[in-house]
Amino acid sequence: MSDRNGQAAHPAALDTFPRLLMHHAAVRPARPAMREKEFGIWQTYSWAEVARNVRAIACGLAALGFKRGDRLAIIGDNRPRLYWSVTACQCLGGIPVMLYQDAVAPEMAYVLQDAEIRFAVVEDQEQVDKMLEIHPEVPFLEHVIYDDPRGLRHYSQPMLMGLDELQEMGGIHDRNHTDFLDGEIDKGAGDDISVMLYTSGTTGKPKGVCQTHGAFIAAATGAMQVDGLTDREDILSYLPMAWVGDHLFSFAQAMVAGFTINCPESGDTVMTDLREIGPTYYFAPPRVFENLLTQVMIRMEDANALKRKLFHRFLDVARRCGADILDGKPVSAGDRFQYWLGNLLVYGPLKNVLGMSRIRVAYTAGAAIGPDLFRFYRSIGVNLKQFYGQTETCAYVCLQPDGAIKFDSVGKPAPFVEVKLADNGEILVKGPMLLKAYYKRPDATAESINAEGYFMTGDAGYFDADGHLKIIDRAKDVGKLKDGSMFAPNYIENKLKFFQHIKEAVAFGSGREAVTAFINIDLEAVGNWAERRGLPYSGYTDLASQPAVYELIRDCVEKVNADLAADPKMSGSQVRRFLILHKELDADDGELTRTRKVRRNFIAERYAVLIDALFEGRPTQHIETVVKYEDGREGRISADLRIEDVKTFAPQAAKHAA
Amino acid sequence: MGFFLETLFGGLMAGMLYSLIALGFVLIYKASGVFNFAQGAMVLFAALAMARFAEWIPKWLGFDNLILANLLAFGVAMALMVVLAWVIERLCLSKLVNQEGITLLMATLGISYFLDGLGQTLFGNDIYSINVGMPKEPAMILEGTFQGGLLISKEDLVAALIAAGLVLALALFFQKTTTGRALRAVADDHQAAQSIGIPLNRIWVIVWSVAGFAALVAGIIWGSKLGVQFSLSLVALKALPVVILGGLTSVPGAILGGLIIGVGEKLSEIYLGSFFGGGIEIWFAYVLALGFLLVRPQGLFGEKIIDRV
Amino acid sequence: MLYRENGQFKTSYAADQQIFPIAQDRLAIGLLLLVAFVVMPMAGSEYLFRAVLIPFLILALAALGLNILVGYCGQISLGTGAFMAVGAYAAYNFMVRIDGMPLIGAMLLGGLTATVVGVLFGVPSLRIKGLYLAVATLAAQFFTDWAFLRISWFTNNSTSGSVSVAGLNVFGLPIESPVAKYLFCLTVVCVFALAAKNLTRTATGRQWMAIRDMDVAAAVIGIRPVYAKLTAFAVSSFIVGVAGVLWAFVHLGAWEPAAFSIDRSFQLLFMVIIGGLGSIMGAFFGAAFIVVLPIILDQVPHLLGIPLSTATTSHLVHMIFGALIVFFLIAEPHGLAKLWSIGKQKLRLWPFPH
Amino acid sequence: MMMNDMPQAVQAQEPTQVSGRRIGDVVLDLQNISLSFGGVKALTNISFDVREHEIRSIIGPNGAGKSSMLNVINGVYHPQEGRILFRGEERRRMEPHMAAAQGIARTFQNIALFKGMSVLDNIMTGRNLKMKCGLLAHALYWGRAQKEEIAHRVKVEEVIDFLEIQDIRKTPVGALPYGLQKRVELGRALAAEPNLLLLDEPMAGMNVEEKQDMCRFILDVNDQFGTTIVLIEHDMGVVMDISDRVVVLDYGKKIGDGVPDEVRANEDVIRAYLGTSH
Repeated sequence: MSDRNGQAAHPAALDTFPRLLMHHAAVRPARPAMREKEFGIWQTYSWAEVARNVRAIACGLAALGFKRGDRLAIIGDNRPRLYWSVTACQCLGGIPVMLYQDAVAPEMAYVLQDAEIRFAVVEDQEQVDKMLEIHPEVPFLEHVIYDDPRGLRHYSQPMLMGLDELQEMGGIHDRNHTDFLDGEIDKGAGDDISVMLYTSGTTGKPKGVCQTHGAFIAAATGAMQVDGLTDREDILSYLPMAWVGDHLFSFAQAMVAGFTINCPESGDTVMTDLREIGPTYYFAPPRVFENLLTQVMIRMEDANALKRKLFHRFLDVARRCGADILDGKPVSAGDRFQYWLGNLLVYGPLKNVLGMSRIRVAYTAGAAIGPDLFRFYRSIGVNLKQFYGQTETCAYVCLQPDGAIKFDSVGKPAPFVEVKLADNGEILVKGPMLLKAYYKRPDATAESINAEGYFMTGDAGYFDADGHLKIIDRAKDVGKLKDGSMFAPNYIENKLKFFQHIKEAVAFGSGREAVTAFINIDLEAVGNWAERRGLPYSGYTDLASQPAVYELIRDCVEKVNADLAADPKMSGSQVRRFLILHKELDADDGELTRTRKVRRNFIAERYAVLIDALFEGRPTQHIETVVKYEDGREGRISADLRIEDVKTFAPQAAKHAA
Repeated sequence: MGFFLETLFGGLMAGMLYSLIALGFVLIYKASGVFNFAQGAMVLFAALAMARFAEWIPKWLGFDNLILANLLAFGVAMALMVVLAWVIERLCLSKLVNQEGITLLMATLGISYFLDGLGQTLFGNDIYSINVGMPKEPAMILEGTFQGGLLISKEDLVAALIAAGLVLALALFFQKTTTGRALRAVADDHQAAQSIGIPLNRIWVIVWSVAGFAALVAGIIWGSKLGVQFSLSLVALKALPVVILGGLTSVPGAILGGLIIGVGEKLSEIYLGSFFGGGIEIWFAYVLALGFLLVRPQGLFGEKIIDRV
Repeated sequence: MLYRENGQFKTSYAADQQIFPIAQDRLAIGLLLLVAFVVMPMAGSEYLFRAVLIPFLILALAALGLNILVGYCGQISLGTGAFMAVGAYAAYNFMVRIDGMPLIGAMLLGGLTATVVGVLFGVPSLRIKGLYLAVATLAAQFFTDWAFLRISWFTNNSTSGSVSVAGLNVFGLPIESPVAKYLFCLTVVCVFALAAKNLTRTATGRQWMAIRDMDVAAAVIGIRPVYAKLTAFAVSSFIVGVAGVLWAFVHLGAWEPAAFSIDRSFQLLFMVIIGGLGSIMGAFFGAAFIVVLPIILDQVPHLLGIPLSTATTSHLVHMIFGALIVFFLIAEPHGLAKLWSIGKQKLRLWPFPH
Repeated sequence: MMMNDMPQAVQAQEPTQVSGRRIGDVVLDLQNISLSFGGVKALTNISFDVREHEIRSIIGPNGAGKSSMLNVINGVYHPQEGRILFRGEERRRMEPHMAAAQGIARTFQNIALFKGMSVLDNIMTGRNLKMKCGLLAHALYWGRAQKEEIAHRVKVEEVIDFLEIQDIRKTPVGALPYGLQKRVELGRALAAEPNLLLLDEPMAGMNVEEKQDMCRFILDVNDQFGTTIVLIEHDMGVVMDISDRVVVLDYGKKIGDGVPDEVRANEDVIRAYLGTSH
């Protein structure tokens, strides 16, 4: 074994994942490559064991007739053997295709057809059942290999096979053809496609993004350099394997850096497992951080008064100086002492309970993260950072460097990545991590990569004075006001929505003199606020029309304006006037998409009178709207909406005013 | 023969007193499932109260009449026992409903300790006497039947008669009165009794008061004989084997058990004691009860225990 | 609050099943042992050893033994003093009747004798339960009280059962000075506490607890009630017997049967209840509480200038113990140990309340 | 009992509902069992048998003597009359722990878990009969004893995994909701690796989802480990679905016995059930 590994360990040859694996197996054979909480303890697999298992799976697949270039579907939770199957498939020059495990059978059928899957490795009975259900539509599916045999004893379909059996078969194959697998690994090249990740795409059917070994290795290497990752990191793998984020963090980076990935016991135990492992490197989408913070606040509600006081007292200290201390900025000795005390009494224990004590670097990406949320984690000493990227760029374009965190930017271009802005503000990127192609979609490939080899992200953004990239909106939504200043509705709306009292916002202004906005208040938050003040209200419409609520919202909008004024590119698009809608925007009425995104054009048509009133400067406007109730009946809501002006700030003076 | 009969009588008379204390155990156990280890402490507490109030009341009120003093002291002591019953029910029993027997037993151990401490703090810890006019001189009976007759302590005889009367009264109270029937209903099934409107808490206070009454009488008898002192609370330990022998839930068992133990103890001391070096009285009753337990775990008259699954 | 458990994951069952799975706990215990074995011998006063630490250690050991029976196996005993007496007098006999019998040997033989007697009195537990068993153990108490007073062979013909030992040594080291006595007791207690913990966390302990919690279900899954109960009696009496030897030999030096009276039995039962039924640590808490409280009640009024007579203090102690027993049985049947573990749990979850 | 005399060929025709499972010979034969408590007859002259690998249900209205029947089988109660043959041998005066040693495990109608212990420890008690170390070894917890503890922990973890209760393994059982406690109790019985499993109303008081889970576990146990199961259950749908044969008791007497369809058509059974409020 070591001889074979010795071959693969040649430094120059570390350009594919199988070679990286063999390299680790030779260099750090006893270090843990993977842990999985199973049967009550963290079962540990060393790099040598992983290599051995991957060999067996690869040889087993080969024995079943898996050929170079074949696609292997992999479906299931984050289980070690599914990760091994990824590498095993790569060893044979195949292309692993991960599917979202909670997708229903018909959704899976599309991907299996598109990728012409012959082989699938799935987790358990649930997935096997789905495969059997869609088999008639996917006639070329020949083998379904399952990890967990539970409940599958009486399945007699010849296409089914257990991973145990496959590994056994592979072991025999490996013994009989000792050079076979090394030969296959040798045939691999950095430019080969290492994985296919399907993007949902806002329109049309999902597309398979083909990424090469080189692309993911480059992305992983760059991230490692930025954060100084070593082989001692621990990461918890709990996000879907089919997501580019998991593939980068739990697969590519672990393979490149040689650190340990940890698989939780089950979906129910993620929080406990997180506490036990205490990862040093952590990645989660913003909603995870948001849910955690909500839970923290809810659980603290039940604490006794003294504890609550202590908690909030020290959170104030953290808010004041925590982030600066983390960034290594100068902080007064008094504050440092208070922070130290807070760390002892609040932040330290809190991080311990959340499983974040050992985190050196945590990342979030995938959606905009509110500055308060972001600041909270940083202030208690969790080095949370944002990055920016897409499936097509291996989730890797910009990273926030340590010590230079700006809450509203996604950081600087990562190593090896070249970022430039098109005339319309669209972000264009180039680098080794770009996709090779969309699978079987040369048209789409051509559309997304321009003549100079830049990938067109579809996002609009700009660099600030320090060279940090700010994402403002989808490029197609960005417009201009009459005076030519930039108008990015999403950017403004997101800023508004970060206030807890504002649930939805729709900004208008393209081609107009100024920006105006519709606001939906958050019934729960504002309702609470009203109750605390003893304001009676009878429902959403009533609450939304209260002068005090207008005051509250105007305050929020003014803060957003102040913020915008501080930004030279955005100072022109401050919100001049707003109104609070008399009803909540609703997907049933076609105002939102099912994923709760604003359908801008539909709203503009439906509420044309209101928009006119906003721009014409009328103080009130009557509106009558047809709404659909949950039981399908229709009804009408009418109201006289007040329209209010908002203070705007002069571009440069804004800093003083705010 | 005469000596044997003397011993037998002595045993029977002591046994009657054991029965009285055992009855306290049985009453409480039947009504609340509590094996009241504090019965001995209650005897001590009651006797202390009686002795001290009989001493204090004449001083406070400035009269000098033994009978009146004793009557008043008895009344005050009894009132104290009722208050005690109420407090115990309130602070302890009502919070331990449906607990296991062992837990309740340990709780009464705690109560016992508390009462010992409280009694001695309130009333002092010397030896006090109770003088209720018990005859002190011995009497000779059946002089015609036996040569020399039988020498019997009059005090014991009176005490035994009082005890017997009381035991009988309590047994009747339990069997015949409405309250007694309610008590028995409670003993059979707490929840069922509660559901037909028997107020559990009040029943418990009554039972503990009655047990307090029994303790007071026992305390007076024993106290007038031996003086009121701490060792009085150990008397209850002697009554324990009685209950075991007779069966925890049986009034006749308590009476018969008391007599058996009383007689057995005396006879064994006289006829077996010398083989063992004397003083076997202290453990003989226990060994007797224990031996009995192994043969018939539920005691003489106790109900058979069936394990339901 | 002090716990930082992230990263303390277990990769083997051996690590998962250790007594203190949390690193901070291991550290705390290590420090405690360091203080007990190193700092105390250097810093403690003679009074502290004689009046506080040595009685505390020995009573804790006895309470530990009793807790195995009562707390773990659910069998009540009111005769703990008796088994201590058996241990003490048996060891005494082994010492005086066998030349050159070493202290440790006598101690273990004393414990074994107590085991035999304990099992003998435990036999009724197979037929009878709860209250009835309490009476059986009381019988043991009264019987031994009598036996050591009246049967002169047990006391080597000394009058009124009072005997004494002198010139104790272990492997040639004299156990004479308070520090030496303290260290000897400490070592014995540590060894037994560890052994008891081991017993309670393995199959033996699970059998005991199963019998305690639901004896029919225990029998149905194949636990022999006879074996489980008698082993509990045996282990409990052995430890109690050894504690008796220590109490007599090391603490008292010269003693009579009254040292192991029924009051001692009750005192130990109180320790177990207050300290915590079914907890090794509870025995230590209970012993500490019951040893220290009278001392405090003795000292504090003096310091405050309120003179209390010895008798009053002792009555006060009685009342407080009695009230506390009832309080704990009502409010927290698992005693101080449970309060401790609740506190620990709170610290682990800090700042959250649950 | 009559089945004993039947030729092999007839036995092979026994209905097997789950493919791949072979119902074998009679393992437990109860003949003319009568049981009474102080004059009250709980069971009167009951005979039936249980075959290897089958799921045998006992049904009947409340107070029909179903639980008493289980208690007779595993030695908690001793019938006054009748013979019990287990694997062909007659048992006399069997204590529960001896029944356990012969491979009979059970759960109880009212949960009989060890309240003061964690889920893990509760299930570990199920391994008791297979643990050989003595007191001294346990006290030392060194070498053999530790190895044994760990070896059995491995087995118990398999049970925990099988029953999908990983997230509660260190929770004290008293703190668990009812449905989970039932599951833990099944786990304790399974840990003993029984060849005859007696389940006393395993689904009582459960919601539909919990019932489905429990059903699945019972079938899986029977299927994967070949465990013979005697089941008392009130939910007729479940009984008729998963049983191979059903015996019906009423007032301590047997009124029906056979495969579910036979029992369903039995006049006496219908009468018994219509007569009571089911």
